Amino acid sequence: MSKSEPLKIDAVIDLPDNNPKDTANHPATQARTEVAKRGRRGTLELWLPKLVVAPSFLLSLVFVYGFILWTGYLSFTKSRLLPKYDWAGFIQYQKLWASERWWVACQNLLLFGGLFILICLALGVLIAVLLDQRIRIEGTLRTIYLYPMALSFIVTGTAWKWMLTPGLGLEKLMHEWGWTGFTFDWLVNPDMAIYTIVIAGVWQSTGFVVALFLAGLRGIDDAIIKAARVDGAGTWRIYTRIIIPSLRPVFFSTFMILGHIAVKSFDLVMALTGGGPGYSTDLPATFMYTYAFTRGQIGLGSASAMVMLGGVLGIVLPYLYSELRGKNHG
Amino acid sequence: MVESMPGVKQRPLMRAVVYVPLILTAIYFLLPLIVMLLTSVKTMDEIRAGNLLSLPATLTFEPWAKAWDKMGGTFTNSFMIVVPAVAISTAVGAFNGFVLTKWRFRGSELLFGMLLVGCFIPFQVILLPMARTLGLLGLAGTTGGLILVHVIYGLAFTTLFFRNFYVAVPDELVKAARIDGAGFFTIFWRIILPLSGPIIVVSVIWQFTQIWNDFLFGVVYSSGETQPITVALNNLVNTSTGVKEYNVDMAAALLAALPTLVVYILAGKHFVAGLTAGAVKG
Amino acid sequence: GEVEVLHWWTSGGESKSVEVLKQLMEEQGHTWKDFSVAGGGGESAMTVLKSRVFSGNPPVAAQIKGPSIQEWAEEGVLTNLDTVAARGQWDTLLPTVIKQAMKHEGHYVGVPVNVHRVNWMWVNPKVFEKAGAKIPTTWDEFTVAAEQIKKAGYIPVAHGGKPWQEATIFESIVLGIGGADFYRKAFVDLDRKALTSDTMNRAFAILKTIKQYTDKDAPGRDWNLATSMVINGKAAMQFMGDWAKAEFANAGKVPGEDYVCVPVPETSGAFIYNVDSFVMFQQTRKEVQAAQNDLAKIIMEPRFQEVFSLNKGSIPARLNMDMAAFDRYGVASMNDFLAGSKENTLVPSLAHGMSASASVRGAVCDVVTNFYNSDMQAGEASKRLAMEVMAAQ
Amino acid sequence: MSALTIRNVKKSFGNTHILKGINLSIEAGRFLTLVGPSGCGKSTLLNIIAGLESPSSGEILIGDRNVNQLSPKDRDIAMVFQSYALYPNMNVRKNILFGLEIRKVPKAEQAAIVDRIARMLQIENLLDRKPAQLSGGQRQRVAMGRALARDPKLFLFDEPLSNLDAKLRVSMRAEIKQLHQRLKTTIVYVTHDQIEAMTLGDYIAVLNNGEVQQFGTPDAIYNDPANRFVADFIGSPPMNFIPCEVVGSSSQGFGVKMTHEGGDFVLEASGDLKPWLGKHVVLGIRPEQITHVVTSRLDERGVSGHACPVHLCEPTGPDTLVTTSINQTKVLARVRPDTAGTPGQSMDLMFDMNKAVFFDPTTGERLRFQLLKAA
Amino acid sequence: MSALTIRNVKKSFGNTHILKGINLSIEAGRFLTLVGPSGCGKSTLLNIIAGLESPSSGEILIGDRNVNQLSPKDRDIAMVFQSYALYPNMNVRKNILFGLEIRKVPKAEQAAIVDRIARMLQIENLLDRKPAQLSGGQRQRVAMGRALARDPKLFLFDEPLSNLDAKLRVSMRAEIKQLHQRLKTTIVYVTHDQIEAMTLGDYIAVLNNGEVQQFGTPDAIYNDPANRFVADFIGSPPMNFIPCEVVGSSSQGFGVKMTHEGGDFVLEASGDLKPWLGKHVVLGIRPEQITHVVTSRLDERGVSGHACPVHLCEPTGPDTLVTTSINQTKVLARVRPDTAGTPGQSMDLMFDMNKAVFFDPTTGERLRFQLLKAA
Ligand SMILES: Nc1ncnc2c1ncn2[C@@H]1O[C@H](COP(=O)(O)OP(=O)(O)OP(=O)(O)O)[C@@H](O)[C@H]1O
Ligand SMILES: Nc1ncnc2c1ncn2[C@@H]1O[C@H](COP(=O)(O)OP(=O)(O)OP(=O)(O)O)[C@@H](O)[C@H]1O
Ligand SMILES: [Mg+2]
Ligand SMILES: [Mg+2]
Repeated sequence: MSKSEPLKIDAVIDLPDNNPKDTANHPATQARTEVAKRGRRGTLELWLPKLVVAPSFLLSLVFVYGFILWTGYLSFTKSRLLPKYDWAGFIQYQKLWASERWWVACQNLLLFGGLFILICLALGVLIAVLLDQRIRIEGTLRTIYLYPMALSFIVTGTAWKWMLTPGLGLEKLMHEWGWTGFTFDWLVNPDMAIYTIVIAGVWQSTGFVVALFLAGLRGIDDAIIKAARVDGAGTWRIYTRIIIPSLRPVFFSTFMILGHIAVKSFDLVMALTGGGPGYSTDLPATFMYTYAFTRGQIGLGSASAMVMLGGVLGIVLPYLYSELRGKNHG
Repeated sequence: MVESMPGVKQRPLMRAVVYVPLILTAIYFLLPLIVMLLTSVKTMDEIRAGNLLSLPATLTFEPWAKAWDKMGGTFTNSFMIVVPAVAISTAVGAFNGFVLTKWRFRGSELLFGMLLVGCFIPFQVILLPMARTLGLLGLAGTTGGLILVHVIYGLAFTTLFFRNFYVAVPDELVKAARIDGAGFFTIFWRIILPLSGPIIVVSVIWQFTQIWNDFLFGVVYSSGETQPITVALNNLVNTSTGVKEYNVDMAAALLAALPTLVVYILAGKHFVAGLTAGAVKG
Repeated sequence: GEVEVLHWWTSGGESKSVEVLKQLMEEQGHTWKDFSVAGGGGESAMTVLKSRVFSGNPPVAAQIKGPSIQEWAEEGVLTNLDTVAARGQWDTLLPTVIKQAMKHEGHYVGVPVNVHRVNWMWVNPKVFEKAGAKIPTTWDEFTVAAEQIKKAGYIPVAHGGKPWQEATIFESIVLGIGGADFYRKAFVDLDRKALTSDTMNRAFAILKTIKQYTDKDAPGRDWNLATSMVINGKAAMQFMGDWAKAEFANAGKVPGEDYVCVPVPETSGAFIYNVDSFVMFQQTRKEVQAAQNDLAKIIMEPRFQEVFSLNKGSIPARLNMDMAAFDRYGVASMNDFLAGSKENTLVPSLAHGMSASASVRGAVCDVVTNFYNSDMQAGEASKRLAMEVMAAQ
Repeated sequence: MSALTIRNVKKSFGNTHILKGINLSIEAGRFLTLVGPSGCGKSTLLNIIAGLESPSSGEILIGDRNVNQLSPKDRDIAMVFQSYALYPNMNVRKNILFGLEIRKVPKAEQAAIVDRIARMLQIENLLDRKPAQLSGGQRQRVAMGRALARDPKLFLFDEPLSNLDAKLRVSMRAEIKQLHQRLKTTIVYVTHDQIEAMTLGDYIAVLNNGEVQQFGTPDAIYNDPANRFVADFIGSPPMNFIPCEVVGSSSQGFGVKMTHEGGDFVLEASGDLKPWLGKHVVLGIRPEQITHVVTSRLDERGVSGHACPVHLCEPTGPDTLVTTSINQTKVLARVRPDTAGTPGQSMDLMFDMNKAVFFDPTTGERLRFQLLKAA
Repeated sequence: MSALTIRNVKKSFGNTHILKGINLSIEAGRFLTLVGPSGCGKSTLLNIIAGLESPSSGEILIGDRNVNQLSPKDRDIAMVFQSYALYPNMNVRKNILFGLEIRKVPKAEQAAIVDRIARMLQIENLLDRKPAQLSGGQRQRVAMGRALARDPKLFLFDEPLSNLDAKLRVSMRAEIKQLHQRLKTTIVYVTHDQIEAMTLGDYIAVLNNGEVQQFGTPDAIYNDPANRFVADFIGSPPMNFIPCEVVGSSSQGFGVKMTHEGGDFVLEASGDLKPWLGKHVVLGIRPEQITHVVTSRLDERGVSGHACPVHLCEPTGPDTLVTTSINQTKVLARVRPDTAGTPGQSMDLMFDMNKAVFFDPTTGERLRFQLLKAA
């Protein structure tokens, strides 16, 4: 399971800065010109990798970090329809946290994000484990689980809205099938509407989780399972005690991916409920959009975006840290 | 992975425990597609009369024709955006991954971390600044502008994929090639790229879906004639006046999803295989 | 020149109207570049517009209305249309309220397309007949009638549960029980006293009453589906602007016979207007500037105004039109409009963004829909209304 | 009573027959090593014994009980895997205790066991580490500890030392040997290293091509190989195989004729080679049986000295390997470093025919002859 | 002229000093092996020579030219990697030719080279296979072929045999040796297997802790180790280290006192141990220098026989290792299998002190003494 940390060759690349003296001291003068010539060619080679990543670096610097700063600045202005650049202090943040709707959006994010991640994970792991039992129709099933990922949220929203609309979709179906007492009005019930977003979100994203975990399961060393069986563990215990726990890195990655989907969820809400009934299904992403773009309160929208970003980074940075700190898991 | 154990008979009960939940969940996943398909070939009268799953009495392809009529034109737009954007972001991601794993330099890890943050920023944050920048670049409302946007915000993911994949490729290959006299690009082209099949599949599928399905950038940064298909779909589905033609909506939704569906059905296997090959190492 | 026009009229009669405009423009030798973004009553379109303007690449013209025109003009990005207006004598052709809305600091920056009346109530007389009820003109009568209808097994009020629809009903109620002056004080001047007044409380209470007579599946429903409930005879009435007429017409219903259209109870003399309009964004290219002027001119021409209003169920924005082509409700609307303009009972629609900025409109919608969808008390609602409206300014 | 009996076990994967009828049996407390080239089916056989795979046919008896139908956990075995197979999510302590926990051994007893094992394997300070934080040798010991924590009827070791470097390997080998001597459990031990096989096993089974080539004590395997494969596989540097003609020798016995650049000589055989007189056989003689001349031994029977051309000298440290060529075959001799000759010249080598063996040149089967009485 | 000179090369990763000043130099055409325990910096040094890593300080000269600033491809070297590093996407032919292609060798010449290499390494029939379809030994040969296809100034081999099983290893070792003798190129060869180091190298450099412990011929390294580390590291089974007291011996010389259960005896030293008389030293004597008694050798100087208790006998095949205990230290003797005693009893062992060495008990440094004239 453990892979050896690949050797770093950074030293090679840093060579010119490290050892400028060496050439100077070198006694073989007759070879010097040639060395110098090759040295220049060598230098290009040393710079090439950096040149190759430079565009990405610059793009990210400008288009991610620059824009974050830009938005951050806007959140301290009174910008409305279009950006204005007069410093206004924390007024937008005060407004934000005083806004009932923002609190609802945050609560919704917790509820939706929590459930969405939890159900996706649970269902994804369950399906992956079952799929891993040498199923004959695995290929077909896998495609079925995976295809919703191929659909855009606009499509997902349209389809689910149509199905969940009381009196039209599922409810009608059940009534016609003879279960006349069946009611399913979550979509229109302000207290329950957020759960319909969970349903559609789960439907869309679980396939990806299945794929990730299937990949993880396939990557587990056979011998470990054999060892557990010799140790006397049954299938259930092998999964609960050995396999699932050793998929920790996969859990971790999945959690991150789902988490960011949850935070970024915008299209889905727009397509399915449009934030309603009322603003009962508002999420920070839709909140930000609504204020910054439809209500012409760019300052407030920017403030909400910054808070949102802070939240996301709060989750993501530890992940990045561990990702870059070397492979202490697995 | 858990093979049948000798001595433990494959009891039908056990098999049922495996198959029943699988089939049930499969139905849950399949239902919307079936509903959409069925609805898209029914007439509005039938839709009003029947239920979600009632079979169409008369098959009609008129909704499809209508949907095609309204959106067909934007198909090309989407392809014009998606193909170069996927190609460029995948290529750049591959180069980045290559450098970040095989040509590390001081600060390369930090750079990677920096790029990775790009995966996680909510896109609303950059909507307006991007608009301004595109305007300054003279790319506002053009296909080129959209391609640029998708490349920039796709880079983080493609770099992540390739980097995680290349970490598992032995460094010795690169060393051997350097001794053999190969330079940076030769090594990439001749040694690394031929190994990257699985992860290219992952990256292409991911990017293709993301970009094809994108609505936000599409709607904000396109102009009338460069609109991608999702915007057209939205215009069709989301209008507030006129009679709701669910069959046309569904046909349009399916139409818009067709390329991605095809990609998934054809390459789904390689997607999982590619992930196994290293894309998800925590 | 080439004109790119941003609008959100993508379906039904609207898109037909756009076709007409396109045709007219092309007759003038211009190329029409359609740029439509549907969804959310123009919300998506506004986002796009904002980013386009901000990117320095604004469309030639865009569908914008109400105070937003002033806001955009404030940013200094709109084209001055005074020359066209002078040549077309807009000053004489346009009613005062509309004129005011189209001008910024005395200069024309917008072109009105049509006028919608928001405070209509659409009625299926057959349902009333069957229930033995009388079409209400006051809210007390409404309650009586609704009870009867409910007993008869029909849905009294067809409702689409979206914030803007709830706000639409609410503003009609406010106009009815508070009168035009109160309405203006509350929704135009955003006066705190008015917003927290008893009248406002009563309006909220009536809104809650109406909710009792809607079906439980209403939330999230599109307005046109609600309309079709009235058309089909499932429901007895719907509160909706005159654009609903297109639905009845599409369904082949005969006005006065299959459906009846009356003002919302207690608002008979008053008129909540919703004016669709275009603004032009400053352009550098000469030929495009010429095209802008042509576009403005064409929009104001009777030919377009008529076709457009016929398609949309509205009335032309311009005065002195031949109303022969319009049905009885169109004519009635026109008359009410003219009368209202004299009696000063014309008020701008808040729900449709005519009376206040988008943020205020949003805040009001938030409170109203939140009240409608929860068991909040009316007093609490008006207090919150005032608070949110203040915060949104 | 035999602790483990393998009766005619066959195993095929599809059409590939991996095991073609294995019969083995060992008594309780004995140490059996399975050796054979890579891919010959050693691990497969071990897995079958453990119940991790089921045989295509044949039966496995542990004690007197047929365990074919028993699942691994009911067979009362412990196994060390080639790749260690430590549970990556558990620390060392948990790894060792997992099997006990499952078998519901009382907590107090568990603690005592883990203490004992940790002391025995000197991993006390590693107990809280995760496998990823251990070096190869440490992992190997933990894997061992996991097996030793239990007190099973049978231990199975699958090449437990193959991943270690030479130095560590030697010391681990000694530890395993001591362990077995102390615990007296039955052990089946797979390796492809013949030194391990020789030093550790009470018995060795040499596998090739899915068949047991020979089953016997290390001494028998080394000195009395059943066929050319076994003779070749066991021993490093490997046995010399010299094709040669059988002739009557001087002392009424028989001999084999050796030819090299310098001339001919005859090596006297201790067996009655009459049936093969005049025919060709293959002489198998190990490098250490061709050595520098020790004068005092030259009178021993079957021992003789002959000058041979030296082609190559390879000093390995303790010994020097001298390559010569006889009957057009490369022949390796192992001599004391200070006695080694110079390449290109010739040196006297002493051939000890007492342990030499003969093979059929076509089948590779061992030729067995009656010992001739001493002259 | 020296083909490769390493001058005071140091290398640190952050605060870890991996190489602490390496100085080595070999002439053209010679074979240098680098040995040392795992992690001592062998691969790092090789990588520095190849230009794949740069030294923190110091210089590398190939021929007379300082190559510090040269990139690997300009250094005219070929390298075989520990892990082979075959290009998985290319078949064997392409793998071999890649370096030539890049260097724009004409097509016709390429074909000739690949033919020659394939014949030399006997991989003609594998040329169209991909690496994944090759066995370990075949891969190893391809990796070798890739290096041999070119005609570089310097070959670098990084443990090329470590992944092979014992059998294959022996035969590949011989092949490499022959190759070198034929090609006469300069080779630097890393290994942690001392047998490889001994048999292949013209010179051996023993590395530990980032320093060269000893640099010399195999014979010098084996028989004349510079310190206890070298003595211990080279040789398997390893040298015995017996702490003992220096006493005056019978024959006017000096001896060291040995004590075991059966009594005491003195081993005569060939050196002038006077400075240490009465003090303690560590005697280093290799297992093969403690062996069964060969009567004829007992009269040799420094050779004596003593009865020792047998604790353990380990037959390894060619030899049997007998464990005894002297001065409370475990001592290993290597005897001919048929002479080995029985555990629990005692046997006569012959000690050959001629190659014995002595170490300072505290520093582990070798103690060097003047040879005493023969009595
Ligand atoms: N599931 C399987 N399907 C097909 N062939 C298999 C399977 N498992 C093993 N084999 C084959 O069976 C043969 C024996 O494998 P096994 O693992 O028992 O070898 P081994 O003797 O342990 O080798 P090594 O010394 O390399 O570990 C091999 O050739 C292998 O390729
Ligand atoms: N990039 C690096 N950063 C930090 N330490 C490193 C790096 N590369 C190697 N090392 C350390 O340097 C030491 C020497 O490594 P090297 O690979 O040279 O050992 P080696 O002698 O080749 O060992 P082996 O016989 O196991 O191959 C090791 O302890 C290793 O952990
Ligand atoms: Mg095996
Ligand atoms: Mg190394």
